[in-house]
Amino acid sequence: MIADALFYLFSVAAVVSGLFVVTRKNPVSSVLFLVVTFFSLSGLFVLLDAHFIAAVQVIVYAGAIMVLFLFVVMLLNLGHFEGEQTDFRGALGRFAAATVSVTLLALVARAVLGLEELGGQGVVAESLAGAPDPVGAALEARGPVGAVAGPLFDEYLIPFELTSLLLLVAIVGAIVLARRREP
Amino acid sequence: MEMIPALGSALAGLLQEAAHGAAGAAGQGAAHGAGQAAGDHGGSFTPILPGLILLIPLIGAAVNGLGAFLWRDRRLVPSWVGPLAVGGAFAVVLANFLRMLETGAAGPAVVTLWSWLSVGGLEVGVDLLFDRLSMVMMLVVTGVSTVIHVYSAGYMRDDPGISRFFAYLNLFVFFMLVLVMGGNFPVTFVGWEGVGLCSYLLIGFWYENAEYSSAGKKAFIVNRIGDFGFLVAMFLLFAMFGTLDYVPIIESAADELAYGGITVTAVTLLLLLACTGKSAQIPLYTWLPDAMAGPTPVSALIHAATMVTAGVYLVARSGVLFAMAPMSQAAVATVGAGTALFAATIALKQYDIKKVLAYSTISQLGYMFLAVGVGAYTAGIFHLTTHAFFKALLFLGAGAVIHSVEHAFHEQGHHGDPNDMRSHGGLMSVMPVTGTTMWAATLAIAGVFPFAGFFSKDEIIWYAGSYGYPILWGVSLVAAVLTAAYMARLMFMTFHGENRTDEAAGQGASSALHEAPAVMTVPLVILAVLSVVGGWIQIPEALPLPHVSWLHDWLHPAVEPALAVAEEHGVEAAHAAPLGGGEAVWAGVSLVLAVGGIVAGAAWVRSKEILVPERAADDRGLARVLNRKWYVDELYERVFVGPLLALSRACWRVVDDRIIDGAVNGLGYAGRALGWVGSRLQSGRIGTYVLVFTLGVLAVLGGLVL
Amino acid sequence: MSVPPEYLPLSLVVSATLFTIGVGGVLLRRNAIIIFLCIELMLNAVNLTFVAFARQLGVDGQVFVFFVMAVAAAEAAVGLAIIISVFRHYEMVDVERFDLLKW
Amino acid sequence: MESFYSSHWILSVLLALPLLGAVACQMAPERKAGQVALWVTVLEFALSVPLFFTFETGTAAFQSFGAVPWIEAWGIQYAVGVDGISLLLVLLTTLTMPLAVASSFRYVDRHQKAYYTLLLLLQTGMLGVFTALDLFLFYVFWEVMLIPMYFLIGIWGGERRIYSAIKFFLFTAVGSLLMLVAIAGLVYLYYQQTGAVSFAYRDLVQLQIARGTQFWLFGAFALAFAIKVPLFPLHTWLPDAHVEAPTAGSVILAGVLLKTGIYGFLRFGLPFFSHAATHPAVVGTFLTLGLVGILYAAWVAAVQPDVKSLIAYTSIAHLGFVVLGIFALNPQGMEGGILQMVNHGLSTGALFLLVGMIYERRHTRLIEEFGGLARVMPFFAFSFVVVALSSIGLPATNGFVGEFLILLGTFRSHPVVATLAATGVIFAAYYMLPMVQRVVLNPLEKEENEELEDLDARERAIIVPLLALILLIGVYPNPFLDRTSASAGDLIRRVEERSQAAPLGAATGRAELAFDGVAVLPDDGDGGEGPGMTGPVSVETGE
Repeated sequence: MIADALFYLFSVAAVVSGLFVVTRKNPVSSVLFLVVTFFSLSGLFVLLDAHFIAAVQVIVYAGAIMVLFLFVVMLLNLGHFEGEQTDFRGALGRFAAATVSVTLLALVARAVLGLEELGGQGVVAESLAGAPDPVGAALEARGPVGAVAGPLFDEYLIPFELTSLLLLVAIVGAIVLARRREP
Repeated sequence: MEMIPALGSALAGLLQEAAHGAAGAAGQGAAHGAGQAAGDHGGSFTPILPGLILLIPLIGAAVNGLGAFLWRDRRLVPSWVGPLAVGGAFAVVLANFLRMLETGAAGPAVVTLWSWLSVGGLEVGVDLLFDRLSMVMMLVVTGVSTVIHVYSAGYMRDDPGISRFFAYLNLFVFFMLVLVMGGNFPVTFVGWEGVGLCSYLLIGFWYENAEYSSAGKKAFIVNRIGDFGFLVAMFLLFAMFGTLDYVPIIESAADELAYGGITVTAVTLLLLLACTGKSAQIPLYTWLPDAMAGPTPVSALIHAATMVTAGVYLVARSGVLFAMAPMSQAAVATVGAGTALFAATIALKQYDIKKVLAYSTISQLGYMFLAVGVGAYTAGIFHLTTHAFFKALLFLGAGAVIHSVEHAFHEQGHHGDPNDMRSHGGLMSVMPVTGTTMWAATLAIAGVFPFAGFFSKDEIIWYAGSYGYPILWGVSLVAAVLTAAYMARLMFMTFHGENRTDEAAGQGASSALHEAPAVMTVPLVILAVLSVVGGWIQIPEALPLPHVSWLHDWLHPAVEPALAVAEEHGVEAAHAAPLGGGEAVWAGVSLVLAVGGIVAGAAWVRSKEILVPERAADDRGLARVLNRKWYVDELYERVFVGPLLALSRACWRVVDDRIIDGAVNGLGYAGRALGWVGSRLQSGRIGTYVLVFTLGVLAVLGGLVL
Repeated sequence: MSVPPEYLPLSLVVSATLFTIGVGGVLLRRNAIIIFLCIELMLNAVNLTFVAFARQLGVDGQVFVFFVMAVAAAEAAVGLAIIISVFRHYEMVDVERFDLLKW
Repeated sequence: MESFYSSHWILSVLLALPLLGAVACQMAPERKAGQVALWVTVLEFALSVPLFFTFETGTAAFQSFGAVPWIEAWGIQYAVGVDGISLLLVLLTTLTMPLAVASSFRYVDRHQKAYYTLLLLLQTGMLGVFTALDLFLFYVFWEVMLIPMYFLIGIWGGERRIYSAIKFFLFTAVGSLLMLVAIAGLVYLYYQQTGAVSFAYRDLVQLQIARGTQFWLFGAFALAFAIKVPLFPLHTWLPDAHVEAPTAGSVILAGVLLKTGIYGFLRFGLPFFSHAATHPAVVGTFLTLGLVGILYAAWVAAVQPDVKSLIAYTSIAHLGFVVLGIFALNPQGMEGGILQMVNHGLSTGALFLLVGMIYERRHTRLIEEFGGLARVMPFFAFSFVVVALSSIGLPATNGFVGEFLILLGTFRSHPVVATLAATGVIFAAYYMLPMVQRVVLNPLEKEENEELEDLDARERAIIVPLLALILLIGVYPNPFLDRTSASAGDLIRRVEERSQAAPLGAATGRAELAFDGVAVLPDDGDGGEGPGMTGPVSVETGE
């Protein structure tokens, strides 16, 4: 019962802070609101039996990436030029963005809501017919971390190694690009 | 003179063989002529050296033509070769005429020089036709030409282009002979357009003057409108008869065609269109007055005596066809009478002496068309012959006047128009020979008793009346009076009264006036004699004079088929003029009218004082309309030439540039436009790319979900 | 402490909303940083969907979240490096003003 | 010597010689290239003249015929031959070339070698088009003819040469691509009916094509040839091409290239698709387009400021007459049309040469720049007037003979069209005489024209033969007409026969219509003769 309430709370928080991320004039407040979104998301992960993911979310995302963003925003003092012209695109741009977003939302909703009300033709409906609660079983067997770590290191070993390579490339790239060139 | 025929006969012999060789396959050749004894009486006629008649003028033209390039302006050769070439031709024609006279042969003798076109069913040879009609025409053409060539030697003496002039004149005589001697329609057509070409070259002889060149151009184009009619008539004839030769057509016309049928009427109307073009009748006469821009001998030869009579000859030649189409005959007669009256009215108020004579020619040609229109072919040819004499004389006389007035103006350095009669006056004392000879011609053209005009014009008026055309008969009488009037006006303005040359060009000018040299006056005298004697070859028996109908009997065989058709279909002379009275009575009436006309004309001229062009007040009212030629030129300009030019420009600018090229270039621009649209997408702004990217996603998602 | 499987559609709706907000942000904003944030937001929405489905379809979903996070991290690093170098050169990061890519 | 002219070797030599000449030009030094080209073209003309005299006028069969297999797999052979229709055109080409080359000596001052090589290539292309009796070979020469002319206009042309060259190229290329498709269609039909693949003319001409497909195939061929003629709506490339082309280019373009369109109709259009070609609607359309072409071009020509574009429009009018003659489908119209093609080549070629000569002196083509040239250039004035008059069909010149026959022929089948076309004679005077007056007559006001010197020996040597031919054909055209009569008559007879016989249904299957079973052509009896072929019919045994 308490879980349902928490779920709704986190969901609303995530959506509202998401909106504020986009609408805030000052980039710093946008970053902070994004952090709030990440926290509410990790809450949702917990409710969805993804405890390790929730933890990693908080540590990696909120902790590392958002700090990096904040660091960059603060360092380059990007917020001050708001006065020049509105950050939002022209009327045509806004209109286009709005229609696109609404259509996207409608399509996804159509797919998702296809579950019950419309007789379940939705994409999601069939997949539900699968195993009752695979995550629950894995949790008992290996605990929150083990449940995820297991498949990570046997089925997904190659992608795992590739990801590490990706990270290496990103680091080298970031250094090369951001290096201050002597004039 | 002898040297040329000897040389000629050798060449002719050669030509004969060439003709045989070339036409061997077709089996034509002189034999064709011999076998063809169509005429009812008199045996077949074997022409003497037929090719030579054409060859000599052609050689003359070639020699003079070369002269124009080689010895350019020296006068000796052209002034001898020119007249001699035509004289030679006249000699050969005379020889043939004498042979035809003594053998009494009448039958059309066709000589084929070589096969011109033989394609499928069409067989057209270069045929020369010798019969009574073409003989008369040849005599008139070569005779008058010889006289005029001699005159031109004097007239063009100090003109640098004399070689070129005689080249064109000889070429003209060549083409006129081709026209007259042609044995089938295409060969006649070659002559027809050939004379058109020479008239174009000769009108625009002094090409340095823009108006003269334009006058030449106008003559050629208007003639071409007539030639269009001739062409289509030929196609119709070929469609009807399967051949274009005169002899078979004339023979089979009566039975093969329906009397008054559509096709024969169409052919004859088209031929009429051709004749109005060439003989300057309404509506295609506007080129003749402008053609006065050419040297005066040209006006005399081409625009008075020979070329303009081609139309009358063609109608006479295809008389059978016209006889089969009464509607067309009526049209010819009406056009003739109408033109006679219309042109006479304009001539009354013209100040340029040559313009008066030009309109007089148009008027007299109207008479000839009236004659052949009513079916009196012999009368038409008779008037044609006499008219050739006195009109040529009038033009040559006018030329002499202009020559001396120009000389006077030149002395004073005055740049007035020597043709303008208002600066002439009292020239009889200075130029007696020219004066008297022109008086002879004036009396002849007016139709005063002993002179040629009296007989020929009177006969036309009589036939018009007796063949049942009362209105045209009346019109011709009125026109006769007007003719006498304007001719008298011309004579009294030019030769009588006090001289105005000093007034026009300054003191001492009149002293420079002089009588024309012998080489010009001799031809005048010859023509004057002919103007008097010419009429006596055809004296109606109604008159209290010895009855002579030589020309009528001479032409009868050639005209007989047409008359036969006319009789067959109930057309006969009523032997009484519309208002009653015999031929003699009306001859008297027309004589009185002629003399009255002259007196009236003289009185009219003397009545008011004639002012020199510079001070002359502008005419008003009817006089102005007549002087401006009833504004017909302006009408044609606004109705035909203007719109045609506008249409041409529209076709070029709009249809070609805008529509067709527009479409073609449009394709090119369409390609570029598509390219531009594509480039708008590559705007370089990330926002656009993301937007398009998202649209792509939506499309895929939509495809999946919907 | 977990939610019954019936909540799957709700979590999917939430994730869709977040994703749409992300897309809207990318299209609307001119500031490169904000665009980056929105991209991060979109990635997280996807993570949420993975996790939500992992409940029925197996833990693999959650494994994928890791990969997504790795990619997000790498992308953030390189992106920010680009933004810094761009900022240093143009003194501004307004996406609209860069059109060197124009054909 | 006799056998040389009756075998296909004469034609092969005529085709090969210009190519050798082109090579020789490349090797010769820049200044001498012109001389080499002149000698080659004069030799070519000398070689071709006996062809005229050894030609048997009686038969419509292809003479100097020869077929050598070229690409066995597709039944393509090097087949060349000449008959009444193409003989005069071949001679016109070999006559025009030396004159064109000679007229460019003073005109072309840069890249002479390339210029003369292109001219010689062009000659091979043109001769090939007129003599090829294999559709593939015909198409190859058709394209070979196009490229040199494109470069001639593009490089040595006037100010807007690039635009005109491209326009010329695109117009013709579009047409010929369609034609290629049609040729492929034909060969496929042939394969469908007989099982064998062959591009040979004598095989494809006997092909039985269903009426429906005939219209499509004829349409494709007709478009390609109509553009070349040029027929009324597709003509706008001609004035631009002429105005911008160098003198030699214009002479050849007007003299010969335009005739390839008409030749195409005669050789391929009418015999292959007789039913479609004689269908009243099709004949009506072509006659109307021809008639409109005559009147429209005459009107537009009258207001052209540029002499060359005026003459270009007159060519459209002349060829409008030829189209009328061709589609009248009777001996007068056909022979008149073929002769008029030669006449147009001579008259308009001479006009362009003369205009080229005054262009070399005054470097302008605007009519009002001239005036009163008769005083300073009498010989030029004389020849200009004679040629201009022959162009508007003055009797006793060649123009009249052609026009008279065409109009007579057209009158027999379509009187109204012929009468309207006859008014073209009036409009001819309407556009030509004012131009002649403004160029040659009228007072000489401009002082630049004062010291123009008359035509020199070379220029007179170019013009005098053309003047002679103009007058000769005008006065004694029989030798030329006799040579075309047999082939023209045969073409008309065959077209009439086949237009009734064309099968109604779709392209009939291969089974019942075996190749030798086609008994439609009466003279096909002995199997060996073929439609007027002398040489062996079977494909394998070449010469």
